[in-house]
Amino acid sequence: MAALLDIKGLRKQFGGVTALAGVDLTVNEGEILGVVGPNGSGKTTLFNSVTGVHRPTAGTVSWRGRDITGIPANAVSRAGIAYTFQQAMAFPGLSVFENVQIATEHCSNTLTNRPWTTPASLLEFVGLSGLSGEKAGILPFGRLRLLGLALALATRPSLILLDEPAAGLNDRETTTLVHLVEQFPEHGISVCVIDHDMKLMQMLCRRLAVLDFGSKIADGPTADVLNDPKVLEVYLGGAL
Amino acid sequence: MKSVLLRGAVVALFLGAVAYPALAQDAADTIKIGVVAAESGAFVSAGHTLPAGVGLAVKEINDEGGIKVGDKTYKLELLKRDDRTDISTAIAATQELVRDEKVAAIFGSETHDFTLAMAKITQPAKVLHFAGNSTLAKVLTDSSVASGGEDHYLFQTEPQEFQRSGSTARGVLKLLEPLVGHPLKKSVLIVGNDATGQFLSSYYLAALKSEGQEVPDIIFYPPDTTDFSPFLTRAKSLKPDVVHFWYNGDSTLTALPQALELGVAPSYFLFGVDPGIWKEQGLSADVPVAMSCVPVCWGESSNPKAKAYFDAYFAAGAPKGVTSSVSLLYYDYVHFLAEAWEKAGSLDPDKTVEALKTLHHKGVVSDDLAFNATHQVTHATEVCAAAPGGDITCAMQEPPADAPKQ
Amino acid sequence: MDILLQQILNGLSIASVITLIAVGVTLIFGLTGIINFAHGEFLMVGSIVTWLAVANGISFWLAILLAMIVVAVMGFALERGLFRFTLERPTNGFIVSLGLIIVLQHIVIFFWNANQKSIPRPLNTIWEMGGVRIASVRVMVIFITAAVVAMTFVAVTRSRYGRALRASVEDRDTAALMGIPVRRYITGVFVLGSALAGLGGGLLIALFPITPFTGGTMVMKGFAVALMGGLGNLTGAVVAGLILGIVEGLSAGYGFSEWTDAYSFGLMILVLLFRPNGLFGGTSGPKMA
Amino acid sequence: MPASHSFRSLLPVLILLVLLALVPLLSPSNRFVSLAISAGINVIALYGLSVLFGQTGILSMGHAALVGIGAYTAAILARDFNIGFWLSIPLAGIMAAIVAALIGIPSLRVSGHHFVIMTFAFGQLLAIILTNGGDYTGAASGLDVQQPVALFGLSIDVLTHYYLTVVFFVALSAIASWAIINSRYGRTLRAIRENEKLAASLGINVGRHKIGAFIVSGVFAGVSGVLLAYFLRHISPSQFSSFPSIYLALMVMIGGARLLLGPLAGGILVAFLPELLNLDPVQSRILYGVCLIAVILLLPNGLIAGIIAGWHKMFDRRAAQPSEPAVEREGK
Repeated sequence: MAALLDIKGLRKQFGGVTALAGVDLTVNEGEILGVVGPNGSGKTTLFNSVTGVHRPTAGTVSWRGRDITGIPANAVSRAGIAYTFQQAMAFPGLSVFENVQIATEHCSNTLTNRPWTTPASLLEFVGLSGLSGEKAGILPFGRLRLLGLALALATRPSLILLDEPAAGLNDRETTTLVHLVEQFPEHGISVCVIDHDMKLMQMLCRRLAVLDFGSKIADGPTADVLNDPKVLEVYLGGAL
Repeated sequence: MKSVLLRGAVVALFLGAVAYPALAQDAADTIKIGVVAAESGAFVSAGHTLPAGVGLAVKEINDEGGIKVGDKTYKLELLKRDDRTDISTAIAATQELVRDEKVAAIFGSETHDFTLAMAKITQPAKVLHFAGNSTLAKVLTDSSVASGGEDHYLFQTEPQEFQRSGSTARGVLKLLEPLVGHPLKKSVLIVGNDATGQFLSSYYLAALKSEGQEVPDIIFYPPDTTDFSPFLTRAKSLKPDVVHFWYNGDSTLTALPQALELGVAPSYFLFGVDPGIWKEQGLSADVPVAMSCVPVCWGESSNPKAKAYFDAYFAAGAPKGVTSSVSLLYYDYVHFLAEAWEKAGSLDPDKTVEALKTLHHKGVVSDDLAFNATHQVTHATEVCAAAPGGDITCAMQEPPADAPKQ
Repeated sequence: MDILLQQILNGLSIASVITLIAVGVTLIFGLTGIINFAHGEFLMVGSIVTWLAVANGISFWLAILLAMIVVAVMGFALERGLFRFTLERPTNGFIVSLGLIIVLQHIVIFFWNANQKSIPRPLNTIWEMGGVRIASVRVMVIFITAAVVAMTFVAVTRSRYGRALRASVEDRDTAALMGIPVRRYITGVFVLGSALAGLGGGLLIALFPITPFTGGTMVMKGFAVALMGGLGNLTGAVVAGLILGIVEGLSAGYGFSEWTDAYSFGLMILVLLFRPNGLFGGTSGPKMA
Repeated sequence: MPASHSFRSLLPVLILLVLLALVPLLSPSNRFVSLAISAGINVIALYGLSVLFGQTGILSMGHAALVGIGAYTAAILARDFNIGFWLSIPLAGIMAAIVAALIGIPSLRVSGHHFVIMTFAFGQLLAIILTNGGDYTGAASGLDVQQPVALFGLSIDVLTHYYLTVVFFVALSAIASWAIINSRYGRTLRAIRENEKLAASLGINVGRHKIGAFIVSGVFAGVSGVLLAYFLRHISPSQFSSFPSIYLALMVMIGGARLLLGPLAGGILVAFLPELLNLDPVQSRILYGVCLIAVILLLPNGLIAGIIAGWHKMFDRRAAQPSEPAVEREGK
């Protein structure tokens, strides 16, 4: 499988603080990769440096072989990488339908083999059809997350980066989320998820990368990584 | 669909209610005269003098039984419209007076560009239009005032600028020289940078030079300046004998104390500041200060009739201000117009214009008010001078015969 | 040489007047989130009260105190009566303040006409050092401004209230959660800003004659300085005030005098372009949309 | 969004405009028609401001300066190139759009109040440039516009004919504004207003669209400037400096910047409110200020949203706010 996203030696400095100390990571086509690590390990900074929210201090990010290091956020989305934000975001003053409509109107790639291309089908897929007329601002937190997912999908991405997608969701909502995300690879959408909810990551990801203080300490099949002594020592403070 | 139609209809009704129909038909034998001026908004200090001056004249004429035109006697009806220091309101008021009320004459407004916009309405409608903006000279040319021209019915109630500037410059220098004690050779102008300031200073500069003055600099300041010290220091660096402040009375009175503070020059000239204000506000200066008023001073005047006029003017309730004398630019010309109607024996605009151009009217400002070929008045200018710490002497200055070579 | 020195001194004196206005603006604008374009009219009311007091024989210093109290009370009434309802939507506060401009100007015209008003100068001595002259009344204004800015600086940055205040602007809800009586602080700062406007008005009429419309033009420079320095940032207001004052002094003195205002507006655009949140960074002020 | 649904939001405006066009039949006073023309000219500029502030969320206090650019372009074209009314409309629109783009560029770095005071500075700078522009710009005394206005031989200079021309352009602006609001472009602008970061993450080039919004607002302002120049026949710098811009911002807000009827309502209210209060000039200005304060405190979302909300209550339909995008209430 060709490497879809290839990150090499990515560094990010905020003043004196080193958030990322040279991380290498690849995401392959059709894969669901998990990135875990304790709070402050640089997970979100990794995402932000790829998606153009921050400019990386050093290192390269290439997408299907093309160097996209530091390109602006809207160019990243046009290249086919979609992402949701840690704090679920939407266009609060606009109706749910209009939120998704805007996202579908700005997808520039002409990939037609994507299932959810119309706002109605997207809302149907994430289960928000009933609220399409409501203002997005009044949605409860869980539904706001689902709307964020719908917005990301609406840009017909080839890779979707999910930043703590299950944060703030109850168990029932988490299972529906997992059920949705599992279908992505069948429709040509690779996934990379950040979270520290190990139960969720075990259900969802076949491969795990672990970050600690801005550098990658493990990368491999989920079962092996979870038994890796280094990971256990750093992450779980002792045997599982 | 129904509710949508209803919604549109209600809003339209609100609009319809505002379109009140034209006023009731006026009484048989009255002539309507309109005044458009700023009675509110930023120009109210200059604007309020217009309705006050015209109102006084109209009252006097009606008290004397009105005017006899042909075989009928008419009373004058004054219609005052506030332009709220906004050009759209001034235009609307003019349209109303010209087309709805069908006034015979319009006086106003105090602002240069309002007057020009108003003239575009009054002139095609053959309505006589009197305004005291000196900058009207730019549009009043031989061709524009000829019959059929675009300003045939427009009259400027101020002297041609070269005349006023000429007589003012001569008066200022003549009055200040004895008080200062040495000949005055170098002058500096400090002028507000707006339409009137730019226009007046170009003529006054020529007038000073023709009086033999060396004028190293004209310093323009933004119209609403309050702190003049940088401009004044710049003037001081040129070591002038006289600093001439033009034209807005309020700005000049703001600048003078700062000039005295910095000791800029051995003498000053304040255009548009009335000795009445000088005394009212208890102003004093350690150096001679000359003043001139547009057209005659109300505080201290060598013109006997001025005192009687201003007593009546202030008695009618107008506040004593720097611009109170501007009312005379309108008061005299209501009487002038009345006399023209009586002489022409008809209210026909063209006949009235001919009468106005031939008449010599005995007014307050001068016993021989007359319009020249380009519809501008010629009369002397009054210049006063206050010696340090005290008495003010005023004198009328005759204008130069012709414009100094440009 | 003395002319240059004089121009710098002029610039300093202009700076003190603008800074005094900017301090009131940066407090209200930056720390309460209320957009009060009528701050200039608060100044003018301060001048009118001083003028009325002095005209009735009250000493200048008492008159200034009276002006501060009257404008503070007016500020309190207007904040409680009007601006309290526009905290949720600051742009409505902007409209209320536009209405206030017209109302305050024309009330003053209604009672005391639109003519220029002035008071005899409280201090008349003029000091001269080698061709450079400065009026004692201007030095007085510079010192009072410096004192006022220092006191407000301590009150806003060093004291408990000041920190709580800045917190409440950053995030009103969180501040309320932490037990900060946000509503009372906003009223408090608005009244303090109004009192400063009263003082500014009193000092203004000591320097120049004023008309009911003087406030409007002066306050725009105050807004410019408050924003250039950084909203709610007092050091910023002082430094930006100094820069604007000196630039205005020198440009009027040496540049093309009719372009004086153009220099200060041009300077402001440049500063904001390179320091989008003001020289010293301040709060982003009330929300816009 | 079904097309017929969004068309419904245009209907009230069209009906109102037809009624406005019929007003001359009521033989209103010339004062009324003159004020209506001035109001209409403002409304055209306000539709530009509603795209910039209502849709994109960028407030500008320099909009009257753009109207000034339009007016001066028309006056200079007429004076130097003998180009008449109709041809100077597109040209003035383009000129104003170019200057608007220049004013817009700083908005990419500076936002909120800092940007507002910057546009305020641009407005003042323009007035100073025109005042010191010498004979070319007519310096402080301004420029005359001599060209007559005619359409198919019919002179437009008659007041009611000019009024109908202004109503035509107001209709054009309303329809253009409606088309923008309900288009993909309008949705993009609203996305930027609501959440710039999220909009960028969906592929929207935020910078380019902000400048685009300025350019659109400039076109409206330029056209409004031409109509103003040919109505007043004499223009000067003081008509386009800071306070006229502040008043345009006031009108668009008090009417309701995000609603199609907002600019129309704001322009009419601010123009005709003083007419209803004819006491002594100073007292009526005091009352006018009080009324402005009362309107915005009683109807915080602006006149139109207030009328619509009141309307629903009066007909006690379900008071939930209507869902058509064009008639949404102003969110936080």
